[in-house]
Amino acid sequence: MMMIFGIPLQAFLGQLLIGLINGSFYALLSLGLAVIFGLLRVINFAHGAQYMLGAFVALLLLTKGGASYWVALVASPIIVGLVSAAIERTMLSRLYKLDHLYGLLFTFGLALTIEGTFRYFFGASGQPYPAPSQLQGAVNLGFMVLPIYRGWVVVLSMLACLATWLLIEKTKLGSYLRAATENPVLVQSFGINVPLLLTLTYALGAALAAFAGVLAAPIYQVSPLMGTNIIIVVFAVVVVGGMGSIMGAIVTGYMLGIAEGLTKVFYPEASNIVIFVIMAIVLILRPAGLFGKDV
Amino acid sequence: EPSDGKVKIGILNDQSGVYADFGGKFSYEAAKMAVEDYGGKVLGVPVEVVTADHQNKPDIASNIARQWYDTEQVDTIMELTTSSVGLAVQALSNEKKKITINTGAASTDLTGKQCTPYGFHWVYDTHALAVGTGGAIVEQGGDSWFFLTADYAFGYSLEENTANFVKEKGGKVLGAVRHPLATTDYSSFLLQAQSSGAKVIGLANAGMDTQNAIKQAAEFGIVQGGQRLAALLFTLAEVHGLGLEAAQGLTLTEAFYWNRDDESRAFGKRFFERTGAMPNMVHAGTYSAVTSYLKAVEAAGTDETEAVSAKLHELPINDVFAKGGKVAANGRMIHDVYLMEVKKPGESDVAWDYYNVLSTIPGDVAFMDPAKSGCPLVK
Amino acid sequence: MSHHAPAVSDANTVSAHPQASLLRYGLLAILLALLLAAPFLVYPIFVMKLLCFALFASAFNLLLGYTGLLSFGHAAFFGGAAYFTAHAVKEWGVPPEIGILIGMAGAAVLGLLMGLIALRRQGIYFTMITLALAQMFYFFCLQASFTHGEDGIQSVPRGHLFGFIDLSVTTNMYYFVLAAFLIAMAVIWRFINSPFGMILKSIRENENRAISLGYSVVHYKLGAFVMSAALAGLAGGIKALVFQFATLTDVTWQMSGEVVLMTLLGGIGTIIGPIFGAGLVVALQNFLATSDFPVTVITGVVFMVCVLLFRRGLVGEFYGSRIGRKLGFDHRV
Amino acid sequence: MAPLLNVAGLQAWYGESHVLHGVDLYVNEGEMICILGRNGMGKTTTLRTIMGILRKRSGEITFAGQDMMSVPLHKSARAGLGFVPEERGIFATLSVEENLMLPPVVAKGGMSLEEIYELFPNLEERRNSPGTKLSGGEQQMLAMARILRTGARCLLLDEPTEGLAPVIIQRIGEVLVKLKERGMTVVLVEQNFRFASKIADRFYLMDHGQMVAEFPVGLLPERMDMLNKVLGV
Amino acid sequence: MHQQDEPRVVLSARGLGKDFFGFTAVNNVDLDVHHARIHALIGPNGAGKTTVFNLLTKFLQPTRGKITLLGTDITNTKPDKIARMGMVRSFQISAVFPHLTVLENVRVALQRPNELAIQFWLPLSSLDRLNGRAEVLIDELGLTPYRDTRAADLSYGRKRVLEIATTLALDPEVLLLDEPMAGMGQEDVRMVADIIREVARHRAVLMVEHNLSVVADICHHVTVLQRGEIIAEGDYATVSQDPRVRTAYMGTED
Ligand SMILES: Nc1ncnc2c1ncn2[C@@H]1O[C@H](COP(=O)(O)OP(=O)(O)OP(=O)(O)O)[C@@H](O)[C@H]1O
Ligand SMILES: Nc1ncnc2c1ncn2[C@@H]1O[C@H](COP(=O)(O)OP(=O)(O)OP(=O)(O)O)[C@@H](O)[C@H]1O
Ligand SMILES: CC(C)C[C@H](N)C(=O)O
Ligand SMILES: [Mg+2]
Ligand SMILES: [Mg+2]
Repeated sequence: MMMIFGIPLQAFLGQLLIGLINGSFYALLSLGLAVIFGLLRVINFAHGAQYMLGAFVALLLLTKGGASYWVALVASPIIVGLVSAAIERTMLSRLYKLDHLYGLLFTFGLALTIEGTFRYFFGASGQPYPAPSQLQGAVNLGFMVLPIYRGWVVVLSMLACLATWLLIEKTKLGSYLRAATENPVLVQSFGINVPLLLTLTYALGAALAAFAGVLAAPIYQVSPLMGTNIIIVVFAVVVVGGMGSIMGAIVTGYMLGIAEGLTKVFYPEASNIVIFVIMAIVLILRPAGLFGKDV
Repeated sequence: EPSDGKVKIGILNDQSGVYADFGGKFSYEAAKMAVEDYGGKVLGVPVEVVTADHQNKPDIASNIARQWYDTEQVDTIMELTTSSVGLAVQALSNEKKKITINTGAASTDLTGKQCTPYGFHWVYDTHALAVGTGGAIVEQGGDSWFFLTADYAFGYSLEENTANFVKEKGGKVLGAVRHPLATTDYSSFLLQAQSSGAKVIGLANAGMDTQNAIKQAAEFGIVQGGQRLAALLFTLAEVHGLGLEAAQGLTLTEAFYWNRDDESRAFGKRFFERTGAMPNMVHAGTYSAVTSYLKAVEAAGTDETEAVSAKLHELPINDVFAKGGKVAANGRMIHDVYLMEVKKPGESDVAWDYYNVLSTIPGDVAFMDPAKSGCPLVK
Repeated sequence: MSHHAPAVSDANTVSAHPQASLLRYGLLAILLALLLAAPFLVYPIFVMKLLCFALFASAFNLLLGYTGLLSFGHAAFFGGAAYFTAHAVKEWGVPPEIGILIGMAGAAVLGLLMGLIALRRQGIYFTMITLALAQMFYFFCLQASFTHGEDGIQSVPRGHLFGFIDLSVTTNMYYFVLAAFLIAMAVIWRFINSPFGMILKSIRENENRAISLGYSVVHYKLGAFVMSAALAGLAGGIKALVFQFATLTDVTWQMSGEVVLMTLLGGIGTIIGPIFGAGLVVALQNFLATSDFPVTVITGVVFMVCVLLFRRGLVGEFYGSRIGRKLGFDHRV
Repeated sequence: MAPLLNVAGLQAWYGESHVLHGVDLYVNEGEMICILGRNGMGKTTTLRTIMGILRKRSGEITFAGQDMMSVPLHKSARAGLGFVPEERGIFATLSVEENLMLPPVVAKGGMSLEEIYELFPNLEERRNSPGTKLSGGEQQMLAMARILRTGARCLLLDEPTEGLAPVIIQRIGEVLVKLKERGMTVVLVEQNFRFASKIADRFYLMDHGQMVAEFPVGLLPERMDMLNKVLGV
Repeated sequence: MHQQDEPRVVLSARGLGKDFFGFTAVNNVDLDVHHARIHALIGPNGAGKTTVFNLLTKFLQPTRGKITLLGTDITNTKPDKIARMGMVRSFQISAVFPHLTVLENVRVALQRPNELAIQFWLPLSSLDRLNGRAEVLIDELGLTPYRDTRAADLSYGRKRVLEIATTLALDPEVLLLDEPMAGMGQEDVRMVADIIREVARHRAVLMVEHNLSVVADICHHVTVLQRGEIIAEGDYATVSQDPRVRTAYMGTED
């Protein structure tokens, strides 16, 4: 058997692939966070809750309405996006004119509330959500058995990341949004309906989280705690990537997913901490993060 | 006669976390049911049950316990799922001279190094699980093991107990990997277990963690690949949560099964009417613990700790949960436990009928010899 | 948090009303009397818990309210110190006062390390970095053997203060905690109402200008950060002795969030605000712990309502209200 | 003919503090007026209130026959008002060219990109640099250029020459004159009296939130004494 | 009449240069700033004047060149250290402490040279001994009516005046003023000009200013920058006749 760094090659490749799969979730989630942060300057602490909501909506659509995975994949982000838009409109939007920290505090409270409520009604344990029949089964790659569904996750997340990136960086919309972040009143005086724009952005970010949630449901089960468990790691990803950098969020998401996967092979005890260690090192060397601009 | 005109029992456990299904609110129901069945009164004073969620945090648990004792005249605390909580509350209660009956935690330390004169361990422990599940699987030829262990005291203790047992029986342990509590993604751990080539992958974790690990093992074709999973701590509640499709064929150890005999079925049915779920060993064990406590109070003629404790040690336990159970000097309640196999979906015709009972493990085999437990109270 | 943070309120402005300072001293005296009598009126452990959190929130407020730095990682200092104190007292057998000093020193060192990294960025970036670093510390605590992982350090002996005051007697413990609390509050008060505090305030307002006036901004911020960490450590160390426990709960990010809530609820940048905020949150948790309703939902809602409607917090809103202003409190926002 | 912009009894507040105490002014189509006044008298506030940025206000504002008091801010620009703020408002996260292209074109007749670059060659040279990395004066040019693109028919300019080199001021003066010839209406707030005196048609003098004098350019020599007293010119 | 000190070089730069991602903002600038002299730095917008300020005060690190302040090489010194050595700047875009009152703004500056900065054990009232000096400055700059007004509530022009007061409070050896009069009314321009002239009797002043009448009026020496390079130097009369300066900067009228 071929060995690499003292472990069998096949195990190494397997872990690499697993890392990529986890990285897909990091990338999608940190992308949504970066969109919201980059444009609204709000650290969306509720992102984990929105991710969880995405999964729950899919589950409820299935159990209560019999809607399939494919329906949920489209409907759940839309529903969560609408709900988030309503929250933005009625509450969050009042905070933009204040210091950015109030946005963070508000969404922190929001996250606690949503998660607490779901925990109250659904308990803490995970509820199974089946992968769609078209994507069930596994392929044997030789070095590992890859569940088809996980392969699908990688592909779909990459597509979603690409589409979002194009939308924000390559259209005029992006420059409106960035300008509105800095001086909403002025942009509005140019004749642009800024409040609407910001609402849409927040909804987009939340919808991305919900989309990740639906993708995650068949893999991780649907549980009220699923967001809490992942959100802090995703924060670290965003910091490493350079906060607000869309590209940074995407690339770093995949990279850190892989780094974490490999740590699980070489030194499993550190797998929890590795992302934070990388973060500390990056911050010492490049305070603005890998892709961040010095602000 | 009871000191303050009433007897108050506290049920303290996880009601919202990873182990909420394991005991949770239904344990409180079980306790209330026991009190009602007892007539609601002991020695002529009313019996009250209070409950709280400790969120698996020993500090929260001790604070609640302390407050219960100091300001709310609680006489005894039971359930105490999670070993860290169990040990903490047991130590505090000892300081406050109060009785605890643990029906939810696993660690043998409760009646070992850290035993106390007023602490009782009622339902199961890691030793019983190792003997039951570990023993059965080695006997069936599963003689090389790889452990997937929850990264904290309970996981270590379960892994260690099982590993010892496997080795004793001539099996070998190829390795172990530790995962943090409440992990959602086991893929990379499972991959490691897979490439170890072990015949059995021992899941030394509990609750949602075990459910997730089992589900994901199926996805990665671990069982088709010829390896076998051993869920070392798994109860009816988790089987139900996972669904028979995914759980079928698992071997596990429980101290109670509702579909065991008529008495247990009747009990199960009444419990189901209150909760919508059939009881697992923790629920039935809590029922038993409350009943036994009340009997001991009755027998002692007081709720004074020393006297009740003596009666608890003295009286045999004969109820729906345990037949001929007895409490050893270290506080361990010794009773029979059962080795089960989870049915295939087709085999189960009644709702919640999930097990085939493979064998009964007698109490003195399942539980550690008190003399060897390391408990200083045993001379 | 630049210019929207409420400015220091009870500092340095001469009150319009002569009776204002009288009133303030009167209130202080009543508060003090209540605290002295508290163990005979209420459950002493509860009051001690409240004092620990009040101190923690005040330490945190020193940073947020007066330096404009929002740290989302203060649990590391609070919980870290609890571990250090508990370990020193239980494993090394040091007397409680030394144990607490060890906890404080440990928190200060942690604060220094964390500050050196996090203070390289500003605003919300700083916040995120403190959060992530604290999370790193959390995982460290989860893995390190001396913390005993999920079990925590249990049954920590309270010991004898100065060798002869038996702290296992609840009343003794209470007055010890009260004394520590009062001393710490006095230190905080002096700190913010000092020339140093004035510089901190101006840095918060316009950092570049402060640099151009010749202030080495990073050192000032670091000074405040370490001070705040050490005081948070004091609170954590005391808590470990009161509850005879040190566990992971105190190093989680939720704990960091909780202290923000307390401060926000009471009033950022007011001296007594965090004390009230802590009191309210602790009481609420106490009340809800035994009820059916999940604490987090209430906490979350309180958080949102506060941010949306009572940004100045209870005390801040009072100062800013008609009555408050009549009484001569000044709250410049 | 009714004036293009008419303001009557305009009052405005910053929070509790009452800043405008009944401002009256009008501007005819194609006219350029200039508001003079010492620091802190409310000139900027007047512009901000007309534009609709400061919303705690009362009184009357009509623009092109439309009542502007109830028009939301993002519709002011659509109505044809263009505002160049005193603090310039250049966006750091946008490049110079993005800054320039940011405001949507609201009507025909705005300047093209080429014309703008011809007018302000610095901007062309630095077009890919982040907006706020421009020098102070370049930022001022950008703020102005940005609005010239949109085809606004009435410009509200708050001290457009501040921080500019004399050559550029001269050039801006020429541009404004040319725009006026094309029918553009301008409300100018200026401290640079010399500059204003050369291009404005009519002057207002502002003092403590009110207009205290109004006169056409022709009467300027007669009013010099008064201006001297108030402004120290 | 005040005595004017003897001029001597206090700040000098040699071969100063700064590149931003391939764009050269400042190139090969030599500068000597003298004690008791007002030195103007003028030039078209974007010529690199503010950048030179940023380089001299080390808010930017020079790509090339050497800077000497009072005989010490400060090419690698931190900005706050430079301020403590006696060179203080003002900002082109106003820089005050918005939530502090005018008096407090000035006092913050006075605190440092008076060793009242890190004393976290002293009461706030210990700062009251700075009030006298602060009030004198406030009065000189005509801000007395606003002594207790928050800086945020001042109009733009007065904020600039306040900033100058704060800068002067440090009593620096070398004063760098970036367009101190921009946005000020005529009255204030005159007042500030007088103050600068007064201050410069015992200090060195380097200022960027587009108001040429002020430059002509008070500056002893003028350096003209264009595209990052010096194109002319000398007193105002000389410089203003230079045809290159006229086309690049002044335009056809004067
Ligand atoms: N954001 C604000 N909050 C409170 N008061 C303000 C605010 N902005 C300006 N003011 C006050 O309003 C009054 C008018 O200010 P304004 O900016 O309109 O003056 P201005 O005439 O434009 O002066 P300048 O020539 O200095 O720009 C001043 O007294 C100022 O102090
Ligand atoms: N940080 C930076 N990054 C990139 N380019 C910069 C940066 N700072 C300045 N520049 C560029 O360098 C040139 C010089 O700018 P500077 O601010 O020094 O001009 P200035 O002479 O002060 O002009 P003004 O009179 O308009 O204030 C400008 O073209 C500007 O765009
Ligand atoms: C199933 C679990 C509640 C076991 C628990 N983790 C313990 O430590 O005992
Ligand atoms: Mg103005
Ligand atoms: Mg400049």
